[in-house]
Amino acid sequence: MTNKSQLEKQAPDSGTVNGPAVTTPPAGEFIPQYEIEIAGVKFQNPVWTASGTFGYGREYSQLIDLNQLGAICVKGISPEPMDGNPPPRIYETDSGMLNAIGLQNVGAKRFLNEKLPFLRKLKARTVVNVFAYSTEDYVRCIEMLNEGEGIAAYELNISCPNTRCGGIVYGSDPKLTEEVVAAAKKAARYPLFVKLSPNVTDIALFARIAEGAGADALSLVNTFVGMAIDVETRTPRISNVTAGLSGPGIKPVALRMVYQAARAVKIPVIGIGGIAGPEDALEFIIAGARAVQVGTANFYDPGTSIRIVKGIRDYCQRKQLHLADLVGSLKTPGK
Amino acid sequence: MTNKSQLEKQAPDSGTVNGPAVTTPPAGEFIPQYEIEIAGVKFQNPVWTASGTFGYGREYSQLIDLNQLGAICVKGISPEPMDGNPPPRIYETDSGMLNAIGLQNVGAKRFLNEKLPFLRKLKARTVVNVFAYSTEDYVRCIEMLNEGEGIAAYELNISCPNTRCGGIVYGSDPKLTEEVVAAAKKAARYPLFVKLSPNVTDIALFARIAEGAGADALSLVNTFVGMAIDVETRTPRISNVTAGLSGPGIKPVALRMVYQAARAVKIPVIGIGGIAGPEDALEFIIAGARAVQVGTANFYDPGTSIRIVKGIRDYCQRKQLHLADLVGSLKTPGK
Amino acid sequence: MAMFDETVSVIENRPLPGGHFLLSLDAPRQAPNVRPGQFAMVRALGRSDVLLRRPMSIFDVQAHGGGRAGSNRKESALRILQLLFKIVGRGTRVMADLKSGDKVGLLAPLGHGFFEEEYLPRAHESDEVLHVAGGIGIAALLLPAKQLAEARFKQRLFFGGRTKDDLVGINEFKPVVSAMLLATENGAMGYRGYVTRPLEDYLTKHTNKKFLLMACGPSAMLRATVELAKRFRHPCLVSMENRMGCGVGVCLGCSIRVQGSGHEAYQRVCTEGPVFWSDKIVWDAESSGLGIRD
Amino acid sequence: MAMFDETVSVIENRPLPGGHFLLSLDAPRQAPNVRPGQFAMVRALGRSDVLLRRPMSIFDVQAHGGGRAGSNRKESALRILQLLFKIVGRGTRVMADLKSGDKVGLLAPLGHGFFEEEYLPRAHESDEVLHVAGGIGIAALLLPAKQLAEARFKQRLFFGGRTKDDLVGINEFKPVVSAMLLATENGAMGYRGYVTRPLEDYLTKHTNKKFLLMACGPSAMLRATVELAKRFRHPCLVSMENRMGCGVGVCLGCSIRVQGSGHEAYQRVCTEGPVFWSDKIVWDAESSGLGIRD
Ligand SMILES: Cc1cc2nc3c(=O)[nH]c(=O)nc-3n(C[C@H](O)[C@H](O)[C@H](O)COP(=O)(O)OP(=O)(O)OC[C@H]3O[C@@H](n4cnc5c(N)ncnc54)[C@H](O)[C@@H]3O)c2cc1C
Ligand SMILES: Cc1cc2nc3c(=O)[nH]c(=O)nc-3n(C[C@H](O)[C@H](O)[C@H](O)COP(=O)(O)OP(=O)(O)OC[C@H]3O[C@@H](n4cnc5c(N)ncnc54)[C@H](O)[C@@H]3O)c2cc1C
Ligand SMILES: Cc1cc2nc3c(=O)[nH]c(=O)nc-3n(C[C@H](O)[C@H](O)[C@H](O)COP(=O)(O)O)c2cc1C
Ligand SMILES: Cc1cc2nc3c(=O)[nH]c(=O)nc-3n(C[C@H](O)[C@H](O)[C@H](O)COP(=O)(O)O)c2cc1C
Ligand code: FES
Ligand code: FES
Repeated sequence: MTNKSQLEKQAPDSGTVNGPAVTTPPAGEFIPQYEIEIAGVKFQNPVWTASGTFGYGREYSQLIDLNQLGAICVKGISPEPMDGNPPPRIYETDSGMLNAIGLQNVGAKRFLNEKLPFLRKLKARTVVNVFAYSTEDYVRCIEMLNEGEGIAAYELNISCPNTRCGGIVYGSDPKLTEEVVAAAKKAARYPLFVKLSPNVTDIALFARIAEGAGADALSLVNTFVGMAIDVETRTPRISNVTAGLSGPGIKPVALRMVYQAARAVKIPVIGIGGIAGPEDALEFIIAGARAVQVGTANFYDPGTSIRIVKGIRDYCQRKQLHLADLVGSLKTPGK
Repeated sequence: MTNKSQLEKQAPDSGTVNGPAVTTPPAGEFIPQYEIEIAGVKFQNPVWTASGTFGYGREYSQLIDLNQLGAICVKGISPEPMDGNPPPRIYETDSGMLNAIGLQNVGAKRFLNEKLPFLRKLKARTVVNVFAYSTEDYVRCIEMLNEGEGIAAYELNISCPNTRCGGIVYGSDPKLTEEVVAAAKKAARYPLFVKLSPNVTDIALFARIAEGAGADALSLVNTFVGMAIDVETRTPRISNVTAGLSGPGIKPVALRMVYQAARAVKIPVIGIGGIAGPEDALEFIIAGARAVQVGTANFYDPGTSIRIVKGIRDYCQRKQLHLADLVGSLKTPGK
Repeated sequence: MAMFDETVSVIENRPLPGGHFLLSLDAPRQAPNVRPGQFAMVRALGRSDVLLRRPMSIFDVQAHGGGRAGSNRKESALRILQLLFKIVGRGTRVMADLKSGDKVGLLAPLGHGFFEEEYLPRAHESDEVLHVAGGIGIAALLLPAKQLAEARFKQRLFFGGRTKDDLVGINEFKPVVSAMLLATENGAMGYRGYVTRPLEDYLTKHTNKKFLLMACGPSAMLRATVELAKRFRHPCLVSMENRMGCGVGVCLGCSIRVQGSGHEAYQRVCTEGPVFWSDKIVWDAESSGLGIRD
Repeated sequence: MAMFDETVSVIENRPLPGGHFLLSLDAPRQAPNVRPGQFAMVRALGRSDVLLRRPMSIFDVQAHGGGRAGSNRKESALRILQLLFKIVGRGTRVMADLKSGDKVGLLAPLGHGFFEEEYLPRAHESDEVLHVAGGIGIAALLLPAKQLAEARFKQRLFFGGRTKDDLVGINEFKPVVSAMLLATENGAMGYRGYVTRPLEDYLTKHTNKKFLLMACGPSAMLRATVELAKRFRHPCLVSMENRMGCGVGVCLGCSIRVQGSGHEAYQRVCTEGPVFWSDKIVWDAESSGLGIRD
């Protein structure tokens, strides 16, 4: 949904899903490579779905071919089930949406029993987003999840309020970030991705801290803290008062942060934030992301991720480039 | 441009400007008061235009009645004239725009000679946005401007790169913020407003620092640092690579920051960010802003500020409330 | 549960009084799969400012050429999906601009709906089914009423609105219900006042009868209806509304507070609903997410 | 400089080959005030995703009823303002959807324009005025050409496009210029190759003559044209393009690098332009902001 180039003209914005199957080019032609590897795990392509926007995968299986995705990041899992916030939980804004779901989820145990078996059978990898209110609970959650087979990686969601420290958010405190990443890494049987909060002054600082504490990759960004008010009743639009902003409106800021983070660390970076089409995904990749995640767009256009898979293929084919050649290939003026 | 209520139905989104003149209600009726006072300066209403989006006022005099505005914040003035960044300087994003003008401006001297005389004659107050690369230059700029008559206040723009400290931005460093605000306050003949950067982890912290250092009011937010990439050429869309994001897309985050800042300090707060209609302005006021500034909306709909003046009047009339009753009147659940 | 996400064409977008529209969409894959009580998510294409889809009850499904869906609803000839909506904000304003031939994104059918398994047995226990609609809530009740009419149930519609322009869709109900009781706040049509007054009168007069109530409308009306159902001890189904992000159960944005605790404290309107037994819901504005229409 | 910001009605939006449209707007206050070389800022109403207005040259102004603007351009009967545009992105795509009766925001007329004071004297010094247009750049040249035709200047149009579908607006030029030299990259119409080749041939053949060049088009074409003007020592006016935020001189988003230093190093296309003497511009892609069309 950003400016359209040649690319978008070929794949117009529409409600339809699952474009024509990609045909193998005739022998001798240039064959772009899209597979990526992060911390030893292979993903068939760089297009993933973001945590909290794709359920546990099965919900969208009727609408798109899950086997065409690189990975599915599941809704944040806490050690115990959580009930979440009272409604209203969401609100639409200009080119974005606010959400304060409150991390309603089935908990680690039911996830392993009820959700993982379905996910394990897919060609798309399963990335388990992990969430807790204390370092001990993060570790406990990971230890519970370690029992599961077929998890590609953990994605540590450190952008949530930490009750232990009186409302301070893990992801905006350098010390807490270091502590929780190091502890999680020690506990984790699978590679550890750390999902960074954008609500910080210096994203490069947090990227380096997470890297230093053992993160295998970084995913960013999570939502921006925002708010909306009903002027007729003079009450907040969301029961939680503040809420997380996502969607195309935040893309420019998310992209800048991915660019800065990718230059600050050596580990792979996964780009997230307002991605709604192939061109958006390519911007993040060119800025330095090795993979991207589609979030809010799943809600209004479930076919987005598949359209991006196809769009990236077309682009690489047209430009005669492998995906790896694109990552971080932004040409900047001499500065 | 946000969700429409009764309010917006009365004043539909349109390209026309200068709605019907507001008539005085018959005697005996409730007469809402819209005047506000900040640091002893009276403004006829809380609707101002934001720095960098309204030139030096005169440019829009053909399109709207400047005398209906509360104040005009002029383009950032530096001690010497500045030439700005090479193009491209702007780029449209979803519900927003990126700009990296590079603070092209005529300098303090020419401002006093060529621009101020026109502004001084208006009923709208003149707020002079001040910008420099070092504390000394901020002070020098203010000292030059002190010579001018008819300035209502200075607005210290501390969200710009500080060359002295190697690219660190004043507005995201607590120490530098304190230093420059204190120095500016000491130098200033007129009240000092401090314009905060939203690119920080904890806006309340910066609000308190500015207050402590002597600010008479706070205006927030300035633009969010963002970026966009042309995937065909793999170059940045803006020559400066990163740029400031403004417009309706950022409103939820700006609103949250104004809410937090207003609760953190006792001095007045002026709300800015994505305001495009009466309802947006009212959201900021209800969140705690004593005045608001219209920025990007001036570009695509020059009549916005006048429409907001009228919309706030209609709302206060309908709700039988004075503007002062509205400021910070958000009802939140018991938390 | 066969749902489809497709770009479909507008056949007609008929303006009705009071800012209402009857939108007919050509949806050959979706229309035949609709069950009473289900809804659709409609997307304005080609713009990102009105980002999310808007949930709309499926008002009716019809055969090609506008022929009414007869007794064999499942037949493949069903291809027109109708939505009845009212302009309340920018999403519905964009929908109002749709013209014949325009395209929209249609994700449908969605929701659990009035399952045959669940509500037919209870209907059989009753002497009459009472539909209670407030304003555009009427849109959720036509398909259930039609199915009950096919099964020869006795039905009665209580329908209230602010003004008479709010009483849309009456013609469609005429053939399916045996009686209609209308109410407007200003009395311009039917009873003067809230629709729950004639409902209360009727329930008071017929305390010996067994009713099944089905309600959809603004939350104040729903609450009053549910109160009456409770007082007179009749089972009551409610079709709930809430802001929706996805419509398919993944965003958890539409959850409302239900009886139960811990992980059971919330259910999704889009997946476990939109139709619930009224005693399942916690009828408290703060915790139920209701009030978005108040 | 009388400019107006108004909501105006679309009279017609005529599709032309190659994704071009001729948009006629009913603008009784704006049309009579247009001078050759000026532009308009067009706003899609009711949406925030396509936020900014789009700058468009004023192709033509006409009297009510489509009558051509005759010799008395200033007469009040002028009320139709025409834009000739090409779909290149989402803003122009939204404009392409406009139908007769739709409303748009029109801020016009804008820009310094080909001032009588400035270009007529130079035109008088020349034997012939040569218009050089690349693609949709043609839209900036019709009104100047018409005004020169009224003053009985000899004029010639060099017009190049990628394909023959890019050569729009030729019919409007026929009555005003004495000759037209067309070029397409594939040779489907006129010369095969860039339009600057026939231009170079012409200048080479007529080194004894004095020309005034007026050019508008993609930056590569402009640069080549300006090179030729310099080589053959003819004065050259260029109508420049750049992304625009406001169109009225306040955002400083449209500034391009010009000869001069310090505060004089940049000028605004919307205010000091869009028409400049070619030697005023710093013709370097990096510093001039050109290249957005390349
Ligand atoms: C299952 C379901 C079925 C529905 N069926 C119909 C129908 O058949 N016809 C019809 O006209 N409307 C129906 N609605 C309501 C409809 O979805 C909203 O009116 C619409 O989403 C408002 O969008 P908007 O952008 O025009 O208004 P907004 O600008 O988003 O809001 C305007 C007002 O409507 C309220 N609102 C916003 N979203 C919803 C929502 N999802 N549900 C209820 N109120 C909301 C807002 O709080 C606000 O007060 C249904 C809602 C649900 C959940
Ligand atoms: C003074 C002036 C007069 C113009 N006159 C006409 C005209 O008469 N007819 C016409 O069709 N076009 C004209 N243009 C160009 C027109 O403004 C752009 O084509 C339009 O803004 C692109 O908007 P979009 O959203 O469709 O494309 P976008 O999605 O914004 O961009 C598509 C492509 O167009 C380029 N572009 C974007 N904005 C501009 C711009 N302001 N100028 C040049 N290129 C741009 C982008 O870099 C990109 O390559 C004029 C531009 C200016 C500055
Ligand atoms: C409704 C909703 C729920 C979300 N839940 C989670 C979550 O459980 N864990 C997490 O790390 N991020 C969560 N996110 C954040 C997204 O994964 C993503 O980082 C963010 O939305 C930005 O991407 P987008 O703009 O593409 O949506 C959620 C986002 C939304 C909109
Ligand atoms: C083109 C442009 C130039 C700006 N120049 C300045 C400036 O000189 N000084 C300043 O303090 N803010 C400047 N701003 C920031 C605005 O004053 C305002 O804080 C910001 O745009 C957010 O408001 P908005 O979303 O309403 O535009 C500029 C913004 C834009 C878009
Ligand atoms: S709307 Fe997303 S879970 Fe119900
Ligand atoms: S477009 Fe804003 S100054 Fe020219």
